[in-house]
Amino acid sequence: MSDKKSSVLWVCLIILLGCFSVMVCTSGKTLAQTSAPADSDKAKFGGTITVAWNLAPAHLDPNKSTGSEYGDIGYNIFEGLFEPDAGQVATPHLAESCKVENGGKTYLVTLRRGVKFHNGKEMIAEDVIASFNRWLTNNGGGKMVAPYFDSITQGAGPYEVVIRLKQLYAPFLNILSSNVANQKMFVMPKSVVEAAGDKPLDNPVGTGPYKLAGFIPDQHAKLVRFTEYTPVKKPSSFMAGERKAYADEIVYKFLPEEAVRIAGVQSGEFDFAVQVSTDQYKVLAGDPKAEPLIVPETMEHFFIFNGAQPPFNNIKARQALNHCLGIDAIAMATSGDSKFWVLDPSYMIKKSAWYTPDVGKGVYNTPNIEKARQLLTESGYAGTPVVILCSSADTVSVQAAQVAKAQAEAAGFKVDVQVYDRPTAVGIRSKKEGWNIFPSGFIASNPDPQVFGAWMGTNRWITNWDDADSRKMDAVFDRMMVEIDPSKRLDIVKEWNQEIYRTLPFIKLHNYSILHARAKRLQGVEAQPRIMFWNAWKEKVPAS
Amino acid sequence: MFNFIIRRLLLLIPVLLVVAVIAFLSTHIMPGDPVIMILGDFAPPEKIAAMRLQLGLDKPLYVQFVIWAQHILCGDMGHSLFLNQPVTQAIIGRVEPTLLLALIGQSLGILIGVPLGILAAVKHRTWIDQGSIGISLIGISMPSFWLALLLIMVFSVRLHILPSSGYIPLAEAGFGTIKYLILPGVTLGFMQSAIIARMTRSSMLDILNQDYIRTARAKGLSEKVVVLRHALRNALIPVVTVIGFSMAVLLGGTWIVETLFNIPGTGALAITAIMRRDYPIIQGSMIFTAGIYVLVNLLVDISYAIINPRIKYG
Amino acid sequence: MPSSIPASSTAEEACSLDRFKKMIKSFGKNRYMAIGGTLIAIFMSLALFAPWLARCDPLAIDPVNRLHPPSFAHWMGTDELGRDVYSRVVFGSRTSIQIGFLVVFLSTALGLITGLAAGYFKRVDAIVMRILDGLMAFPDIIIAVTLAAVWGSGKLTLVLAMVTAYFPRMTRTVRAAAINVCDLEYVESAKSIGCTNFYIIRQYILPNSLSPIIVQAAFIFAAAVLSEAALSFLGVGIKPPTPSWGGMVSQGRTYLTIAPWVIVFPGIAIAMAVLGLNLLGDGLRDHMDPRLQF
Amino acid sequence: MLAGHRGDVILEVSDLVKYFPVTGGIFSRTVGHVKAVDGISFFIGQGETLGIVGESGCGKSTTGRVILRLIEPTNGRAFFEGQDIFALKGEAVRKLRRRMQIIFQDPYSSLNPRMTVGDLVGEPLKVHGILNPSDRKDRVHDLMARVGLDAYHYHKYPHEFSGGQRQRVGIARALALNPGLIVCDEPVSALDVSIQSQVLNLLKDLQQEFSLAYMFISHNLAVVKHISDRVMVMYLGRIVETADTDALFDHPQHPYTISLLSAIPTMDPAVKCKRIILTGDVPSPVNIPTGCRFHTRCPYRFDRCLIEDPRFGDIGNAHFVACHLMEQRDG
Repeated sequence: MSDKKSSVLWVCLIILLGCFSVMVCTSGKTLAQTSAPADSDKAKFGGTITVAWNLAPAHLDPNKSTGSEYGDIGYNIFEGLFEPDAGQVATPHLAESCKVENGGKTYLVTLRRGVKFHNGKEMIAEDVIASFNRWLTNNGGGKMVAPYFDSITQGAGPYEVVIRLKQLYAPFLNILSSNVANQKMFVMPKSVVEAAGDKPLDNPVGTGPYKLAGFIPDQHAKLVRFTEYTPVKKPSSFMAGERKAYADEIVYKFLPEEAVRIAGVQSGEFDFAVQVSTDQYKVLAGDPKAEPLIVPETMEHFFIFNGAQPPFNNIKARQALNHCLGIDAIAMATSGDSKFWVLDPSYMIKKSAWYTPDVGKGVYNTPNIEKARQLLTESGYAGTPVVILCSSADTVSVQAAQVAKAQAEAAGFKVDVQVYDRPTAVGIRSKKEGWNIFPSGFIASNPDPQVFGAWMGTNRWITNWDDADSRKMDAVFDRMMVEIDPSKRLDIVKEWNQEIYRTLPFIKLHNYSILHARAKRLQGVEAQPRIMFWNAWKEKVPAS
Repeated sequence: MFNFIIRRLLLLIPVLLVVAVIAFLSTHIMPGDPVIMILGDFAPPEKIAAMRLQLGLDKPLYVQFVIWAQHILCGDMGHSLFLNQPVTQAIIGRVEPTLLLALIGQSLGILIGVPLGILAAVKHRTWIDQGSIGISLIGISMPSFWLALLLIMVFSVRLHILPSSGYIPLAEAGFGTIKYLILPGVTLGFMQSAIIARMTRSSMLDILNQDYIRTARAKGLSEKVVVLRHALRNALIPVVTVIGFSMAVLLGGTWIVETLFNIPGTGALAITAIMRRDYPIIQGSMIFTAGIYVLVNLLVDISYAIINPRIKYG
Repeated sequence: MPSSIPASSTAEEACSLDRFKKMIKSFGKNRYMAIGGTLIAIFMSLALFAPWLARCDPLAIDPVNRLHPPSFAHWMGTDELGRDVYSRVVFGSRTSIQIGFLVVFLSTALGLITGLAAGYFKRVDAIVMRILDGLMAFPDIIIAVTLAAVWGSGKLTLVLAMVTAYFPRMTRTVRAAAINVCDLEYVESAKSIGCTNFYIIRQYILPNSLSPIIVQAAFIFAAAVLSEAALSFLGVGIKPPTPSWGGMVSQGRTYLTIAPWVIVFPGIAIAMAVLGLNLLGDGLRDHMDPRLQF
Repeated sequence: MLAGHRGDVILEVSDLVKYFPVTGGIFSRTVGHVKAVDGISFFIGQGETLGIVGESGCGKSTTGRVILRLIEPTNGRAFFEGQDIFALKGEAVRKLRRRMQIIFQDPYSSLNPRMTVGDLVGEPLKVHGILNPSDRKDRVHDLMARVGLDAYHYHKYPHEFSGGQRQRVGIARALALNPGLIVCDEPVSALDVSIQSQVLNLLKDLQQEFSLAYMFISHNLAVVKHISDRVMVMYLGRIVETADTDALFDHPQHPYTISLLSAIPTMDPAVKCKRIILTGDVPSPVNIPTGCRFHTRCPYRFDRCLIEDPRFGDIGNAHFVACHLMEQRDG
């Protein structure tokens, strides 16, 4: 094959290689540059912060969905009576103060005065009561509280609310202020609440530093500064404290494709891009206009067993699988460089009051093929393939499942990794058969052990686990729920976590960091499990 | 001809009805539940049940079908489960960017593809031919998301000439809208030109070897006249088929390009609807695409008659 | 007279042998076909002898060595799970080529039957084309997701979904070409000597409509390999650990800037396979058209 | 039925009608007809050549194709070798093709470009299952030799030939099945003048050798004069005049025939001829004029022509004319 005739091949090859070299070139090029600190507070005001968001909500009513995308934008618009600070402690926010009486069963909440809603009206007790009642029946957090709840009434005057519980309920304030799964009780005007009823809000109105100016599903949400906002006069800490709306506008754009989010930050069109792969760290660190923002160890990954089906209705099989797993390898495969993950047996993060670092000894990350084989034989495993069910959108789970497959098969398991689009995966998961393991990530920075995602009690959520062990754990859990003495409660939490490690209804893997991309000119965004843009400002680019 | 068109348009009705029925059945056979998609992963079971009741998804399939069919026959395609919008409105609102994108992509494809194909056929077995085959093969074999990302890298990230994504409607931005459509348009146009160039070349070669072309050449007509007047017209039939078909595909929406560039078109709408099991939108999109196909096919058939007078429709 | 047919076999054999020799000869002359054939042969043998050609297990995970650039140990580098890209490309040829050819074969067969029938018999035309109008409304992804629900996801689902989505294109192409050919005088001439409809379709319409069909078939091959990528990514395609070029390209796109080799090599494999098939198609087309013989 | 009927008739056609429906409206109702052939009767004798002349669109090609059943007739009867050919169905139609063949006008487009000459000539034998392959090959070689093609042409493709050679292939193909009648649809009009006579002579020789009857359709009067025994002139789907070749060319009677003949350039200035230059276009075959359908262009028309359709009458010596002038002169 000589001369001209093979030139087609060459033309193709050359063009292909040309393309790649352009790609590689565009990816390289480093230009170190440090950003100058902002001069004065005044200079921080103005401008539009454009944010590339990964998931698109259908509406902006946090009460009507547990999806994080439904709440994240809402945090700018709505505020809670209490907000969590950096240590996940519920701090009064729209509330001025809170008195606990009646041995912990009555909460007397005094509201801040002069707080305006976006519709211009002042927030008073009836708004809080209406919001609370809607929250109770519509919100997942409200559902948790409902069994313990008795009544909510106006106290002395329009700035006081009294909440009575039927029995002691330790997590109450933590759930009210929770930053997980949109559990927080947001305060909205009574008229808005009544207009919406049990349907999603048409017209999101809150007290927050930004108000909604436009929302087109699947495209963007536009927020503008609420000029009559009345901030809390305390230093800012995570969601609590003072919120300053520096930017005139915040525009959230919904972009599911990671590469496009990053490209937008690099090109200067976006100021921030959420949730990019940790592998992109080097690219961002090397870009003169962008900067990586790591939120350390904020997520934890789990393998949830289907306790209704063999082999994992047998504790031996669960233990066998546990001894198959080398979690370092899984962490490395899913999160890359070790600066993005950590192995930690506790179900709560270090900063939390409920941190239990000394549980899981001899269980957590103890790969031992021999032991696994032996346990597997004892369990009477019949050799039917174990189905690890994944949603294709969740790359961490898909990759973790593939590593686990290799590890488990070495010990004699047969593993079938099944990846489906999210609705199909969720559909299969909601049934008692058809799957054995569901890998899932949860936010580790929880306000309360009750909110811990992987555990919801006997036969709850997806574990389908119902035996003597599970009921024993229910009992421990119930004790923990009503124990309001923090140190006694921590002991129960430890006991409960130990119990989990003994019975293994799920296996905890690693904690991992989340990487976001920030444009260098955007300052003041905190590396927190929730990304917020109040207190953030854009540097003015000097005309040059 | 007029009656032919009217007749074909009337035929549209049964086609759309069949499509609608298949659309209904296939969406409901699809696994996955819109309710969980709406309420999120950790929604309690009683909330899920309540939502199913509210959306009428608890009823047996045949009952849902009857209700749905009644609405469809009244021209009501329903209300999106997610978008707080009637289906018709949701789709119509997405047509503008898709239409513009299709037009830009297709015109680029034709402007590049047809001349390239003719050139390749005329210069058969020379380096020009080989080069154009090479380019068009790259166009075919390169995944569109790949090309799209490459264009973004070069024109947005490196050169800062064009926006990497987004869309502003004509009514707001006027001519400025084009800015947002260049990169996605080029992505589509490159693929289209590859397809069109290959089809043109192939069909042109066929025609150029026909005897009447030899006769025309023998008559001493200039090569330009032979190629452009005698050959091209006849070579266009299969090309028009390809153009017509791909136009229908483009108008139905190209979800990869639309998703990548965050263009709110019909393709992106359909794909997000599938990914969320927004049944009414999926069904509406299918009916919409079917309508587009039938209309485009009709146009293709009409253009056959114009290009090739031997084909007559009565 | 028809009774004398058995005596013919030797003559026929001699004739076919003759033709075969001619084909081999023209294969040598026709460089498109030679290059295309060689490329396809390479990929076929890649698929056939994958276990011997691959350097390691394509599924072996080695997270410590993830995203390593090409080196002597890993000729094409490693992917996000530390798997050897070269071995995955080699094994991926099995999935991708299988899917590509199955889809091309089935959709061409279906497209030929329906397209020829529609192009030749006016009465069939109206019915077939209206049904296809309806069918074409369904994007392959919807078909794939629906089929996956009924049969579970996998290769067969993928192939059937793509065939349903692509064969109408083939039908349209075949029909257009057939209508064009049907108008030519030699078809009337065939009728006038008493050829049956089936004979005319087989001997006249089909051979004279071949070139757009071959071009379209090559398109469908490319489209099948690529849309396997898209569908895999949406979770209705090949199950993840199994390597496939499309899947590798689509899953690797996150690493486009940081580890281009993850996507470049399967990308080149796709391009080369598509190129090979197209060249082979062009060659075949030239070979079958006596007017283009040298 | 027809005067001058000779004993050995191979094809007899009576009242042949072919209307092509013109559809319209949304539901394709027939709104009119193209009256391509509107009630014609004629016969062809064994071994005879009947020339059919007329302007394009007069229905001459349609007539040839209807006889071959390539187009279905609307009405009328036709007997070929005593067989009612319009009553034949399916397989019987195919059988009919063994005795009746056609040579097409354009040798460029009437041969399948993907078949070799050998295959093309042998194809009729093959599809009718005649002869085994080796005998067939011999027969094809015979046929090729007979039409003046060389043996080495066997493996060549049509595009490698000149027009005249291709037409020889077409002729060989038509001859392969030993037909009794060949419809020659303008067989030489696409050829160079120098080749035309070669092909015409070949056709004449073959006629002698195989005792063929020809229906020779042409608009070229010189060619028709050269080859035909009898000539039939058609205008707008009707026969206007039929006569033996000499009679027709020497004493044309119908104004239309006269106008056609007067258009032939003649070498002999002594030959006097009533020159008629026709004005206007041929009327549309959808809206055929009332009365004599030629009246719109006829220089001799009178009142009666506008109302009454002229009878197709014999004026002696099997010379038939459809014109009121003849009737007046006669009676």
